[in-house]
Amino acid sequence: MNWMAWTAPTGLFFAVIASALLFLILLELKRPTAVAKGWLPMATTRGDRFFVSLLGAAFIHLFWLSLTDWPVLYASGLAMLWLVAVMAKG
Amino acid sequence: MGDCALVNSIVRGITGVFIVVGLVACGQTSDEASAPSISAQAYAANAERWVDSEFQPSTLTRDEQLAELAWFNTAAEPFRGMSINVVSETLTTHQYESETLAQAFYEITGIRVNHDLIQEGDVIEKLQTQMQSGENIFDAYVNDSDLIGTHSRYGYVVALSDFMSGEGADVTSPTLDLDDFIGLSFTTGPDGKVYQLPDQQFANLYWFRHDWFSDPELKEQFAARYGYPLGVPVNWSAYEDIAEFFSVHVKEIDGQRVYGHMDYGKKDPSLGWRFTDAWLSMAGAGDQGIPNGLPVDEWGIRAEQCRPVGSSVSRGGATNAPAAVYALQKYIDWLKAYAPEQAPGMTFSEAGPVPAQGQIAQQIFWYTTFTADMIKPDLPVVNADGTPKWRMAPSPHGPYWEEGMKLGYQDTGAWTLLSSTPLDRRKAAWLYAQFVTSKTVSLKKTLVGLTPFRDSDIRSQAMTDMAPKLGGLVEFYRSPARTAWTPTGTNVPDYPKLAQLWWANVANAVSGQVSAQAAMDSLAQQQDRVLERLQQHGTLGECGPRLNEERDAEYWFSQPGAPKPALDNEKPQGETVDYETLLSSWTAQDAEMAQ
Amino acid sequence: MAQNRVKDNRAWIGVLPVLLIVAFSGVIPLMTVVNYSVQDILDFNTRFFVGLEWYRETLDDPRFVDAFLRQIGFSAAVLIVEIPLGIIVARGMPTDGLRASLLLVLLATPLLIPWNVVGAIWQIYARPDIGLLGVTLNELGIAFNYTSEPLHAWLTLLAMDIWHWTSLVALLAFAGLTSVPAACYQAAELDGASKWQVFRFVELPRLKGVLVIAVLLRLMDSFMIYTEPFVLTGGGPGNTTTFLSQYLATMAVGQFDLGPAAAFSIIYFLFILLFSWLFYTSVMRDEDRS
Amino acid sequence: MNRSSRVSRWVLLGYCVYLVLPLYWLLTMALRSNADIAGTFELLPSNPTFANFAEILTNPVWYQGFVNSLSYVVLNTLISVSVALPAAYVFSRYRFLGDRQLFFWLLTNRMAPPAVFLLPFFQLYSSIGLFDTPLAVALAHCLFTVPLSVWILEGFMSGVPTEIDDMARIDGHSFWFFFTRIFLPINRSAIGVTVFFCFMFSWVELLLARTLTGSEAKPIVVVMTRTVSASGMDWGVLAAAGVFTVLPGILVVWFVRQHLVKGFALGRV
Amino acid sequence: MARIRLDNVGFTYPGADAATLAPLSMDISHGEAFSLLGASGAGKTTLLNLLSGILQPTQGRIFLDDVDVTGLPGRDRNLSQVFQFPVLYQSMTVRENLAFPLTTRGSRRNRADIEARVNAVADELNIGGILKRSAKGISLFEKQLVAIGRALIRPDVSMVLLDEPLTAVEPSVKWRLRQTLKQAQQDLGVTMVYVTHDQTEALTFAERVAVLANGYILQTGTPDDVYQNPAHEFVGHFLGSPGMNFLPVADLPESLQQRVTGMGDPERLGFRPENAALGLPNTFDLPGVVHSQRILGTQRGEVISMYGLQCGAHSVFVRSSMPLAVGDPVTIDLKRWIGFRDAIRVGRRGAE
Amino acid sequence: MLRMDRACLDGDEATAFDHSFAPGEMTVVLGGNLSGKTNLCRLLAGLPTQAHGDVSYDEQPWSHLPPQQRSVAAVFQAFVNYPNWTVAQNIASPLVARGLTPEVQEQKICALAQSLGIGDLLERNPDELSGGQQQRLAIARALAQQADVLVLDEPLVNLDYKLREALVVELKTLLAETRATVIYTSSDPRDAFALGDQVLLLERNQKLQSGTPLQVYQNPSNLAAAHLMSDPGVNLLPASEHTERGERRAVRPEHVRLGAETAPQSDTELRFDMQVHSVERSGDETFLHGNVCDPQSPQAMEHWVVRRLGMQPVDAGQAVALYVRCADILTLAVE
Repeated sequence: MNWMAWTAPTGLFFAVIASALLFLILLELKRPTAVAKGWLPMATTRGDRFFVSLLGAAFIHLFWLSLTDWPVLYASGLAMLWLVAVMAKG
Repeated sequence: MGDCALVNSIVRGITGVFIVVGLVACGQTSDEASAPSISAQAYAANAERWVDSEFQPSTLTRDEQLAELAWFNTAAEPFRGMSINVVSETLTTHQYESETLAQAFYEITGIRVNHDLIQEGDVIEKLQTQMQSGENIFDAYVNDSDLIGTHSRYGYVVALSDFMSGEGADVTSPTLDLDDFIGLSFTTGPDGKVYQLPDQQFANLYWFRHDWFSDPELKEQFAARYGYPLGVPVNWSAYEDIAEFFSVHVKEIDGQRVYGHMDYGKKDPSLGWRFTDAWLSMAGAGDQGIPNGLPVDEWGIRAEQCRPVGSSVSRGGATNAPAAVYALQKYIDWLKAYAPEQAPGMTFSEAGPVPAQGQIAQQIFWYTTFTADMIKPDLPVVNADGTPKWRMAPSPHGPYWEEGMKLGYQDTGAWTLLSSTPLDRRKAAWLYAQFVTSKTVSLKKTLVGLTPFRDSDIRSQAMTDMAPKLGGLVEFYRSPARTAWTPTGTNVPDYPKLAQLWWANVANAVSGQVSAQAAMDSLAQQQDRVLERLQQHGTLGECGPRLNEERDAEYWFSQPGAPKPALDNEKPQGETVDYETLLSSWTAQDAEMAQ
Repeated sequence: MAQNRVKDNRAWIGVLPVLLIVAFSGVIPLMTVVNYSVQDILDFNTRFFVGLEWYRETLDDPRFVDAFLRQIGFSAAVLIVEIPLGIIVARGMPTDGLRASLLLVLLATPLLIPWNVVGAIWQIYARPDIGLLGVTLNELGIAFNYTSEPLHAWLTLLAMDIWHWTSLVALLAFAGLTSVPAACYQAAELDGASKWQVFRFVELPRLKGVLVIAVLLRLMDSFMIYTEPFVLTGGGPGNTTTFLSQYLATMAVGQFDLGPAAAFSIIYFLFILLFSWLFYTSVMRDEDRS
Repeated sequence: MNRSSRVSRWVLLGYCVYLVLPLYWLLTMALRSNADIAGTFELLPSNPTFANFAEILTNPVWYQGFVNSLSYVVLNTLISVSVALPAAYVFSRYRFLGDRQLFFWLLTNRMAPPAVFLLPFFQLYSSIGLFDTPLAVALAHCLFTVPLSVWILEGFMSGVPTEIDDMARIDGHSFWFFFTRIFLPINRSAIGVTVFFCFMFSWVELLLARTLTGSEAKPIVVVMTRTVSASGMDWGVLAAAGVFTVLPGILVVWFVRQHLVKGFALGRV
Repeated sequence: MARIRLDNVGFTYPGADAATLAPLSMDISHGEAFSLLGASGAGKTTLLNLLSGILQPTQGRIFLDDVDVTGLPGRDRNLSQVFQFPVLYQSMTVRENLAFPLTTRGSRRNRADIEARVNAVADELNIGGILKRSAKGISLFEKQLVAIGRALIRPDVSMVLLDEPLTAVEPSVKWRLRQTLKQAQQDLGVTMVYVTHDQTEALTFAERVAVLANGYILQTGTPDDVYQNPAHEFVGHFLGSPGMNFLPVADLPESLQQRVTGMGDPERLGFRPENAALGLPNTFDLPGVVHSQRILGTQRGEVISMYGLQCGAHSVFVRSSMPLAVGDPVTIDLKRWIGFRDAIRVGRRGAE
Repeated sequence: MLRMDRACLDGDEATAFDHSFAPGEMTVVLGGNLSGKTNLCRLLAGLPTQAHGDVSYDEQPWSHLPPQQRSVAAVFQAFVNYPNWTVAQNIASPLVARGLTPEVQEQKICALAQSLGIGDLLERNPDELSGGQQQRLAIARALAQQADVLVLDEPLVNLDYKLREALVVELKTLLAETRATVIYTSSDPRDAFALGDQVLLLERNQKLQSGTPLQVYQNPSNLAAAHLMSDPGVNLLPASEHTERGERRAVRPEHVRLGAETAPQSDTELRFDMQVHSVERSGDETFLHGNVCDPQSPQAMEHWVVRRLGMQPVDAGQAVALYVRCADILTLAVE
C-alpha cells in the first residue's frame, strides 16, 4: 500500500471518518432516525446532517485558507462547532 | 415451454458477447500461434536473408554484418522466447523500426519485440508514470535527450556506462562503437556517464526557398530596398527584413500569396518546445560554451558546478533578462506580422507541413524531421527532377548572440532503460536497442527516416549520393557547424515540471493578455519556485538546485556573461551570406577537420 | 425511488457488488488523492509532508480563481443553451417509425465519437481557411478566427459542446416527454393553453425528473471537460479557454506535480459536490413535499 | 400527440443539419490526403482517396486497437449491467439503511476529475497485476458506468409493479427463476438503454484507457494519438479512424433502437 | 352553453375494414345532461374524441349552435373535458388550476372577476377549503373535483365532456361525486355529455341516454324509457343488474305463446328480474327450478333474494321475497315483458 | 383450517385480533379503503407487509414459511400477469414451479383456459388482452395452483360493471368446484351477498364482526358494521332520537318508505320529513337524496338516502314524508 502514499494525519483523518460512519450505522440500527426539520432549510435525517456537516467543515477550511493566514487549527475549531450545531439542531 | 421469444433476445445478446470475446481471444492467441519455433540454423539463415534483402546499403561488409548479427544471436540465447515492450514516438524512423527491424530482430534472435508507437507527449507520460510509481510499463523507451538533466539527477534511469561494464556486459555488443554516435554528448550527464543510447537525431535549421532567393528580379528588388543582397540571413535583422520583403512587399509570386515567415502559436505543449529547444539561445540570452552555455543555459537557468542556482535575473539567471524578452517579443511580432493568418492557431504538427505547400519563403525554426515529407514528388516545393527547390541552412542569430553560443536545437531520440525494469527484460531490451542502432542496419534506417545518428553513416557514399535530394541535410551533418546545435542541457534539473511552465506563459504573451516582459517574469518566478521546492527536499544530491539569494538585477547585469543588459539597438544592420558560399565554407571546414 | 418499498436491511446483499466495485475503483483512488494533497511527492519513496500548504497555494493562486470563474461561466453557458435546445429538439422528435429510428441514430452519433476526434473534427471544421464552418462564416463577412479571437474561441468551444452533448439532453427529454399522458395535452388544448403554456405547465413539471439528471450530468461533465477543448484551442488564445481540467491536467500529467494537483482536484471536487448537492436537494425537496 | 409544434420541428431540422455538417466534414477529411486537407478548402473532395481507410484496414495495430477497445467495452458493459441489476432491484424494491445516501454517493463518483485520479488508478491496477489488460480499463470505467446503470435501471424497475414479484413468489418460483426468467425479460428495454449508455461512455473515454494500458491492450482511442507526430499531423488517417470508431456505436444504437425508444418511453431515462 | 347537432357523423380509422363509428345523427339540446353508455370498445371514446376535436369525422358534419365546427380543432370549439383520471397542472395550486382556463385565450378577464368565478365554482363543488393547496398534495377524489371545477369554470363554455370521470374514484364516494356533478349541472345549466360503461351512472346522471354497441347507437331516450322499453335486446341486457332475461317464444308454454303471437310475432321475450312473480308450480305459468340465490336485503322483515332459475335450457333471474331453496320447483308469472324479433323490439305488454 | 392469531394489520398491537376462516368456504372480507384488507391478504400469503401475526393452516404454523412453501394462490386488484409470457405460459407458471411434466401442464392449461373463456387466446401476450380477459387469466393462474388457500384481493374492482357481473357469477361456480378456503376482499356489500359463505368486516385494521352475510346484515354489531353492509350507508336518525350515550339509531336506505305508497301506521312507524335535493333513477331503483330535519332542533340535519324499487315520481326540491318501521330501526353502538 506504499503507493497510496499514506501519511499519519490523513490516516487519522480517514480513521475518524470511518469510525464516525460505523458509529452512525450502529446508532441507526439501534435507534432509527426520523426525518426532522431543524434550522436547515430542508428536513433531514441523521445521515443527511452528517453529510452537510462534513461538506460544511470542508468549506470552512477552504475559506479559512483562502481568506486568512491564521493557523488552520482555528478553522478546525470552527468546523467542530458547525458540526455540533448541524448534528444537534440541523 | 416456448418463452423463447423473450429469453431469446438475451441469449442472443450473450452469444454475441461470447463471439466478441472469442474473437478477442483469437486475435491475441493467433499472434502466439503464428510464432513457429525457430532453430539455431534458422536464425543464421534468417540473418543472411535479412542482410541480403533489407540491410543494404550498409557501412559494413556483408561478412561484418553477418558477424554482428551472429553475435546478437548468441547474446540473445538466454532470452529466447521472451516478449518485450518498447515504446517511441511516431516518426518515420521508428515506424521502420517497429514494422521492419522488430520483425528482423525476432527472426534473428528469437526475442519478440512489441515496438509501440504513440504520441510524444504520451511517451513522456508513460515514462514519468513508470519513474513515479516504480511499476514497469515498458522495458525501454526512446525519448529525447532533453531529459538528461532529470535522468542524471533522479536516479530512475540506468546509467548505460555502468550497465555496459557491469550487469549488462554480456549483452553489450563489441561492435557498438559508441564514439561513432554523433549525439553521444547530449546523452552524457554532468557526471560524465552516458545515460541514453542515441537512436535517431534531428535538428532545427533555417529553411528557405532557394529558387526564389536566387531569382534575379527578387534579388534586385531586395537589394534596392534594404541595401544588401538577398541571401541566407546571418542575423535576425536580416531575417526580419526578408520576412517583411516577402510578406509585405512581394506578396504574390505566380499569382499565389506568399509569406516571408512561418511559425506556430497555438496554446499547446508543442509551443513550449519552440522555446525550450533553442529560441533564447539563438537570440543570445545565455552564455558562451557549447553545448548549452555555462553558467547560464538556453533556458536562462544558471548553474554553478552542476547546481542550478536560479533562473530569474535577480538570482543570476536569464529567463527574464532583456535578451529573453527580446526573443519572445520578436517571436510574437513576426508571427503576427509576417506569418499566414492561420499560423498563430497551429501546433507544431500542423505548422510543420505548411512550407511544403509552397507559399512560404523562409522559416527560421524548421525541424529536419520534415525533410522526408518535403522531397516527395509532385509537391510545389520539389523540382521535376526530384531535387528540392528549398535548402536548409544555419539559423540566424539575435543581437545578443556571441560567437561560441548555441545556435540551434538538435536532439537525439535515445534509448532509455529504467532501473525499475526487471534485469532480464532490461537486457533483452538493451539488445534490441543495440540492434536497431547497429552499423548493420543504421545506414538503411537513416536512408529511410533521414534522421542520421552515426558519423559513419553520414560520411557514407550512400549519403553522398542522396545529398542533392536532401536540400543540405547531409552537408549540415557533415559540417563542424552542427556542434552549435544542441538539446536541452543538464542545467534543467526536472524537465517535465519546468517545461510545462513555458507554453502556458508564452501563450499568455502571444494572446496579448500580458506583455512579453511580464510573461517572462512570471515564467522565471515559477521556475524558481520549482527549483526552490527541489532544493527544500534536498534529494537530488550534489547536483540538486540551490538558489542564489535575490540581488538587484544591476548586480547581475554588471557581471560578465549572461544575464546581459539591454542593448540600445536591438536591430543592427542585416547580414546575409550567399548559400553556395556557405556550403563551400562547410565543405572546406569539414575537409580541414578530416585532416 | 418508488414509494411503497419494503424495509429490509438484507437488501444490502444486492448493492454489495456495486458498492465493492465502486469503492474499489472510486474510494481507494480518492483516498490516495487526499493523501497526495498534503505531500510534496517526488516519487513514491521520496515524499514530504507539507500539511495544507498546497491548498493554501491553490486558493491564493489567481490562475486557479480565474480558471474557476471561467469554468463556471462555461458550464452556465452550456446549461443555458443545451437544456432548452435539447428540450425543443425532443419536442420535435417523432415517436415511432423509421424516421424516429434514424433520428435516434443521428442524435446518438456525436455521443459515440471519441472525444479527441470530436476536438479534431471541430479544429478543422472551424478553420477559417479550410474548414466548412470557418470558411462559411468568413464568406458571410464575419472575420471569424477562433484561434486568435477569444470570443470566437469561446463560441466555437460552446458550439462544439452543443454539438457533442445536446443530444444527451434531447434523448433524456425525449424520454421524459414520452411519459406525458395524452390526456394532459388534450386538457391543456381544451383549456385554450398556448404552446408556451402547454410546455410550461404540462411538459415541464413532468420533465423535471429527467431534467434534474440532465442538468447534473451536463454540469458534472462540463465541469470536467478536458479532451475536446484541449484539442480544439489548447486553452487559448492566452488563457481564455483554459478551464479547471486543463490546468489540472497540465499539473498532474504534464508536470507530474502530484501534490498541488491533488489539492487542486480536491477543492474542485468539493465544489462540484456542493453544486450538485445543492441542486439535487433543492429540486428533490419539492418532490418530497408532494 | 401534438407536442411537436412547428417551431420545434424546424428546430429539430436545423439541429440535424447542425449535427450532420461536422460529421460530413469528418467523412470528407477521411477521403482526402493530408496535403489536400491542410492546403485547400473544398466542399466536395476533388481527389477522393481511400488511402486513409486502407492504412487503417491494413495495419494490424489499428485492427488490434479495435479489438482491444471492443473487448473492454464489452467487459465493462457486462460487469456494469450485471452488478447494477441486483443493486437497482433492491433500490427499487426495498428501503434499507443508508439507501438514499448510497444512491447520491454513487452519483458523486461521476464527479471525480479524471486527471488527478490517473496515477492512483494506474498504481491500483498495477498493484493487482491488471495493468495493460482490458479488465483494468473495464473496471475503471465501471466507476462511471455503474452509477449511471444503477440509476437508469432503478428508474425502470420502480415502474414495474411489485405485484409481479409477489405473484411469482406465490406461484412458487424461486427468486433466481423469477429474476432471470420473469423480471429481467420485462426490463429488457431498460437493459438496452443501459447497454447503450455503458457502451457510449466506455467507447469514447480516452484518459483512463490511455493510462491503464501499455502496448498489449492499447485501445483504438490511444492508437489514434499516433497520428500526431514530430513530422506533422495525419489528419486523414485520424478522420478515417474517427469514421471507423463511430460505426460500432451506430451498430449498437441500431440494434437497440427499439429498446431505446421503448425504454426511453417507459423509464427514467 | 349550446346545442350540439351531429349530422350523419361517422368515423373509420385509416386502413381499418369496419367503421369504428357508424354514421349517426344526434341532437343534444341546451343545458341537457346527456349520457353515452356502452361497453369498452363500443365506440364511445371515438365519439367523444369527435366532439372534442381530437379526431375529425370521416363523414358528416358537427354543429354547435348551428355553426359548423367540423374542421375546427378542439381549442376553438369552446368546450371542456373531464378525463378518466384527474388531469391537473401539477405545478400549480388548486386555485391556479381552476383559474387557468380563464387566463388563457387572450381573453384576459380582470382579476376580481376571475376570483369571483373561482370562488363560485369552488363553493358549488365544496372545494373552497383546499384552494391554496398544491394540486399534487390532495386526494384522488379532490383532484377529480378540481378537474371538474376546471371544466366548469368558463361561464361561456358550450359543453362539458365527461369521460368516465368516476373510474378513479373509490366506490364509496362515487355517488357523492355524481351528486355534486349533477347538482352543478343543474345549477350552472351547462350542456354535459357523460361517457360511461356503468348503467347506474348513465341512468342516474342523464336526462337522456344513448346506448352504443359496436359503433352503432342502439337507442336514445330518457333513462326510464331505455330501461323499461329497450329497443334492442342488447339495451335490455346491458341495462339493469342483472340485465333483462330472454327466453325464446318457442320454449314457452302453449298458453303463453298464444298470448304473445298477436304482438308483432316476436321470437324472444325479454323481461326484467323485478317484472316477474314466483309462485307455486301450476300449469299456466312458466316452470323453473331454483339453481342459485343471492340475498339482496330485507324488506319489512322479509329477506329479498335474486333467484337464478333454470327454465329448460335457459337461465333467468327473478327477484322475489319468497323463501326458496336451491332445487325448489317454481313457476314464473311474467308481469311485464317485451317481444323481440331479430333482437329488435316488436311489442310489449304489461303494467305501464 | 386457516387461522390467524394476534393479527396486527398495521403492526400496532392494539388492533390485534384472531380469526379462523371457515374451511372450504368463501369468506368475503369487507372493508373500506385503508381498512387493512390488502395487508390481511399479504399476511396470509406470506408477502412482505407491515402486518404481522401467527398464521397457521390445519395446525401447521405458516408464519415462518415464504410464499413459495405455503399452499396459497392469489389474485390481485391490478391485473398482474407476466407481460413477457404468453397466456399459456402465464397459466403454466405455478405448474412449472412445481415441476410438472409438459403434458400434464398442457392438459391443465387447456382445461382452465376453457373454463375461464380464454381458451382461444393461449398464444397471445397479456397486453393484447382486454381488462376482463387479463383478470380471467390471473384467476386461471391462481386456480392452476390448486392451493389450499386462495386469496382474491378486490379482483373485480377495476372491471366494467357488466363484466364484473358476469365474473361474479362465474367465480361462484368455479370456486364451488374447488375445496379451497377462499378469502375474497371487497368494499361492496353486494359481493358479500353474492359470493360469501362467510363475511368478515374490517375497519381501520380491526375486526368488526364476522358471520354469514345475512346474520351480519341483520344484526350489525355497531354503526360501522352497519355502514359496511349497506350501500349506500345507513341513515342516522336525528340526534333527538338517541337512545343512550354512545349509541345511535339508524335505518337502512331500503327500509325507508315514501308516504305516498301506503298510509302511515302511526303505531309501528315513525315519520320523517325530507327535503329532497336530488333524485337518481337507475332503472329498477330510485335513490332520493335529501336532508331530514330534527323536529327538536331544525338546524341539526342528517343527510339521508332513500332507496326504493322502481321509478318514483319525486322531483328535486320537493318535500316528502318518509316512514320507517320501528322494527327496521337499528340501535347501534357508535364505537
